[in-house]
Amino acid sequence: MLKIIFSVIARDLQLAMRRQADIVSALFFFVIVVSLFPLGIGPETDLLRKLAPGVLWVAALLATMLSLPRLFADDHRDGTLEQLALSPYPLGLIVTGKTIAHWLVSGLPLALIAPILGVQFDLAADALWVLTLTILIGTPALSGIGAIGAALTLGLRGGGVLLSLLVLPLYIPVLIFGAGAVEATVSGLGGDGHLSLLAAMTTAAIGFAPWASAAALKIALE
Amino acid sequence: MLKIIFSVIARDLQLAMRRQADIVSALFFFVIVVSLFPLGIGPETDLLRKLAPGVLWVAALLATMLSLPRLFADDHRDGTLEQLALSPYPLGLIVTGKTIAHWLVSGLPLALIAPILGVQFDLAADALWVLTLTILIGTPALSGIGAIGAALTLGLRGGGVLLSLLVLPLYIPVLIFGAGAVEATVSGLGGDGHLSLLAAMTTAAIGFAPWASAAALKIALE
Amino acid sequence: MLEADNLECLRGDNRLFAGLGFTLAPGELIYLQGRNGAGKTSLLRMLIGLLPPESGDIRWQGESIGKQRDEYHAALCYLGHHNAIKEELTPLENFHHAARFAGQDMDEDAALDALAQVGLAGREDLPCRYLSQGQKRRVALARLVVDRRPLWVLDEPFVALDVAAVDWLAQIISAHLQRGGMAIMTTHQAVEIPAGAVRELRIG
Amino acid sequence: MLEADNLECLRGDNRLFAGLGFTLAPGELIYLQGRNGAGKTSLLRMLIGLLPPESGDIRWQGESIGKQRDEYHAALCYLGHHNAIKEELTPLENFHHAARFAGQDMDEDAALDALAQVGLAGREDLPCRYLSQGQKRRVALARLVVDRRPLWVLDEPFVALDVAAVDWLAQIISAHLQRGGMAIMTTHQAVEIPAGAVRELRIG
Amino acid sequence: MIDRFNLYRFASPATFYPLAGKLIPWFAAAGVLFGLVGLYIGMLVAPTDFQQGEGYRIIFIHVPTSWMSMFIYLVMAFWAAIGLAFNTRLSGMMAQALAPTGALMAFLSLWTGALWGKPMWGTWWVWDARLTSELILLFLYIGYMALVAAIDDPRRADKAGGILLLVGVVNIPIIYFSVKWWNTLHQGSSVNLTKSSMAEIMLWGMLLMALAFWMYAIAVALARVRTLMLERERNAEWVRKMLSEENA
Amino acid sequence: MIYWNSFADFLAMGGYGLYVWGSFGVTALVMVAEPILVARNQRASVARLKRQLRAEQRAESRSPAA
Ligand code: HEM
Ligand SMILES: Nc1ncnc2c1ncn2[C@@H]1O[C@H](COP(=O)(O)OP(=O)(O)OP(=O)(O)O)[C@@H](O)[C@H]1O
Ligand SMILES: Nc1ncnc2c1ncn2[C@@H]1O[C@H](COP(=O)(O)OP(=O)(O)OP(=O)(O)O)[C@@H](O)[C@H]1O
Ligand SMILES: [Mg+2]
Ligand SMILES: [Mg+2]
Repeated sequence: MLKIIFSVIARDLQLAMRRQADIVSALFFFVIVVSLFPLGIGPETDLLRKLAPGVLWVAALLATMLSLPRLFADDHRDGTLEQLALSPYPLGLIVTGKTIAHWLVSGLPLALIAPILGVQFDLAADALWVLTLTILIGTPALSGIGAIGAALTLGLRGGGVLLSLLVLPLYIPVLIFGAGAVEATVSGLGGDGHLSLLAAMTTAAIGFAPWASAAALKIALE
Repeated sequence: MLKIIFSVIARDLQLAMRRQADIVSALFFFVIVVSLFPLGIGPETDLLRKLAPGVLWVAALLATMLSLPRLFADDHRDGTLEQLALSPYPLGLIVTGKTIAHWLVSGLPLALIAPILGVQFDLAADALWVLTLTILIGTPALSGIGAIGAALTLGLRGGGVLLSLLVLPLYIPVLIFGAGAVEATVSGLGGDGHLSLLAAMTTAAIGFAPWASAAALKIALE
Repeated sequence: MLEADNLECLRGDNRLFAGLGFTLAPGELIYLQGRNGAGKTSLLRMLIGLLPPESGDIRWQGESIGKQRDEYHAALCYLGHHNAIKEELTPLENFHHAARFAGQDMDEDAALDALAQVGLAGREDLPCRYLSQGQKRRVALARLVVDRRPLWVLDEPFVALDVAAVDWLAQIISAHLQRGGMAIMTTHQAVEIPAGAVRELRIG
Repeated sequence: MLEADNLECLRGDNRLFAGLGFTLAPGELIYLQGRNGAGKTSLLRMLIGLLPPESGDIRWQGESIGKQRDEYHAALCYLGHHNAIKEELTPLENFHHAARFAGQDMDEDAALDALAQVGLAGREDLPCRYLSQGQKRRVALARLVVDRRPLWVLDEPFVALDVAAVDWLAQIISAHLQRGGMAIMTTHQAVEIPAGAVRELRIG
Repeated sequence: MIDRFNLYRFASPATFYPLAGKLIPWFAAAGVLFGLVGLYIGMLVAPTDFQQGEGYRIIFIHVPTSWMSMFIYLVMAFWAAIGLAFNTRLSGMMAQALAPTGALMAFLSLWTGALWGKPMWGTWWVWDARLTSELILLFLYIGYMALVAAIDDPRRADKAGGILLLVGVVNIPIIYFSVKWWNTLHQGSSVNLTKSSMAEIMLWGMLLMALAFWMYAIAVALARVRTLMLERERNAEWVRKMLSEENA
Repeated sequence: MIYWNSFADFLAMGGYGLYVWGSFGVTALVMVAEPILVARNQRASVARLKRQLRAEQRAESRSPAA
């Protein structure tokens, strides 16, 4: 059980390392989108501080989303996905591995760099900490839900835009609780409630989403 | 000269009509991103009004950007791009046609729907008008610059994210003047200066960018 | 033993075949023939359970394959039109991952041995991107050297191979049949399999 | 007259060919041969100016093709591995667009006529997505019926065609040569071109 | 005629590779020397700044890195233009070899600037024109490196990267002025880069440090271009000969 | 000649020690790391190319001179 998950993670990480561009690009997309907002809105520190959680979260969401189309597409094109579907392990476990690898490559780096970007928005230390925490807890849910969308749109024309169309509505709860936790902290209300809801959603997504993705993949392979 | 441009525009529009998904998705992405912000930031009207120009502009920019990867990719895959490169007209003219068609499909609809979204952010009538105008004037520059990025990343692994990495920094002046014009109007300073700079940038982009794209396309075809 | 009963295949508006049935016993090879687009790949994908047949039934050891997916997959080795290798990884890495996903862990020596057998000695550490088409195919085929699963499903395995490699692969398939394995394969080339009971099946 | 002098082609680390030269005069056909991966497609792409040669020179009517790009393109008709048709558009629309991009406007009747000649009568208004592989190839070939440009460069034009269509295309090429046209083509099939001076060129 | 011949000889990898190898130690030594003297003057001799206290000493890194980050981009664009115009092999490699150093300089400029801003302005970061354009410059570097890394064929990579560099270099002034406009129109500049007339000794320290960074960048870029050259020309006669000679 | 009174003063940088040394430290780190990385890449390249060359020569010498 665990072994196949680890094998998949190891392979996907190895691939990401070989390609390099993969990791760096999702991260820099995040950085760039976040940096665009002050440019669009103006440099007033007070205003920016208020926006920070929302902007960072929306950017994290978009960055994750943009890396989704390739989650299964490469394996699909070169026939690896067929082989994975034919392995004697449940496809859901394999998708779990791929989802975790996706998060390690596209979610975790966001959490690591978020504090630096938060500083650009002049966030206080505790808010920075909560922000990092929410992104750390929330992005696995984004990867999990996103995997379902990626599996559903695998091999379709215009799949990329279709994928965002499918996935964004499902991302909204994560966004609301993620940004909400930071705002609550900034305004002194305490973000614990939000955080535990976020954690609950992530747990549910990680447990449930891979099986939905696996079902969708089987359809895509027909 | 003009004839070949019109032929290219006519064909691309015909294709977009046949596919439908193309037009609808860019528009929907725009709408969804704009609607995410109030969710991420909270419902305070004053705050939202201040944000409106920036958010709408960043969303327009992202929506345009997401439709870029397919600008040349389809023609590349099925061999049409080679035929276009071999036609007895300068490739720059053909790219001009494709850029204009891209704008008609992905920029113009944004300008048309922007006032409605602006109302959601409680913008005043004159600001709405300037907002629409800036998006109308600014998006052609986005299409033009974006075409360079699309041509440079044509056929590359992970092209989509790479494309955004290349193109977003170059979009920044458009964003600043676009959002700046609206903000200046809102704050009563008058956005004429910004608007004329925006128009100048668009003119330059439309005139110059297709030739850079054409050069990049020739490299991609080697 | 693999049995197919009364299979029907619809793609879009076309009925590719209907009423197709056969039995594949240990030591037997079915040689699937038909023009391009006749439905050979579609049939193979039905047999491995990726494409549900419009009607009809496929049984492995007497039981429908849908009801014992994981067990069936553990008994099955499929090689498709695509090589299922990653261009960024080396042959050795690709081989390891493939073995692991098939549930068979492999020590370094056995892996190097298999790669040497398919003529990739000296290229184990070169990213597959730099390999030729035929060498890429060989990386995928290296799995067959060590594979002991009873049922092989091979879709045009000889494509892109040179003459020596075709002979080598025919030997490998023969050995598999002599061990009591089963195989079903398609190919447009005429290839002689030296041992085992070879049967032709024509569709379309 | 097309002249190539001392051409050299490098792809990645491989030198595909070097010192290759030939002259193609009106009424002549060069039949390019070589194994897969020998560099045939690469050579054709050099000749049409899409791939700059590592060294060597290509001249059209005595002048280097790099210096007269637009004029050269106006004299050149290229048909590659890909059909360059849009699946969403009908054969008629595809044909019109292709003609327009080549700088040749076409009235409706001439277009319908050309499509009928390639056996697509009755399918002019069906999106190409629904056409068979061979019919898609025919949509691309329909251009040759009306094309009067002197130089044809054809990369495996016979692929996916049935016997009747192969004969028809051979006739079309002969007619082109008899009109004083030039052609250079590759193919793995053995096809007899009834008229014109046919020469073989082998690479790799 | 003789000039031309020499230039081409110089630009050919077979000649340039050993030449670069010989030059690197000299540039490195010059860099260390200038750096030590600059640091000595800047850190030990120069007096304090009456407005900023000792914090101003960051200037001895901040300004040289800022200059280098902009200058290296210009040099890369120059090589790109040469490469696109004359199709020389060396120029693309030069541009590629400079990029990581340029990106590092941009990063260091941002880093030291942020560390300077905290004590001086009370914040790590403001969206000021100069700062913002430096950030965008860093993105341009990264975009260039990502593009070049994504293209397998080095000649294609050179050309595509060259186009990007030229487009970018046209944009840098536009970006700078747009940000400046946006910023100053919007609100009175809350930030004043203090332009205290520097003591002569400080100026000397800064110039020496700038020279040191310059030498450093040249040395590193030359070293990197050697690696690139070796990889690209691995099948060329001179590389094979050199490798087998070193073997013996 | 030397401006500082004591080494401790020098380290404290008039209260700006963290910022000044933060800047200099990271810069020094980067400027030491980059040349090391470049040199390592160069050595790795040379080693790999040599290995490939040797392998090729061995293959050539083994193949029958046809
Ligand atoms: C992250 C923050 C910063 C960035 C990205 C940045 C960027 C730059 C750049 C690009 C330059 C060179 C521009 C030119 O020479 O015209 C520069 C120069 C300079 N910066 Fe900064 N800077 C930052 C923070 C600061 C701070 C906080 C101060 C001082 C309070 C400062 C003081 C200076 C000075 C004095 C120069 C030299 C100006 C000249 O020679 O004209 N910078 N900086
Ligand atoms: N969605 C679809 N709509 C209509 N027809 C389809 C669809 N999908 C597949 N087909 C048809 O089904 C057939 C699939 O054939 P298959 O791939 O099984 O052929 P094959 O015998 O393996 O051919 P080859 O020898 O070329 O590999 C083709 O004729 C194809 O046109
Ligand atoms: N970037 C590259 N790096 C290394 N080798 C390459 C690269 N691009 C192409 N090649 C090689 O160059 C050759 C290209 O051959 P080309 O497509 O011209 O062959 P062909 O004669 O047309 O073959 P076919 O008969 O299959 O169409 C192949 O051997 C391929 O492996
Ligand atoms: Mg098949
Ligand atoms: Mg070919």
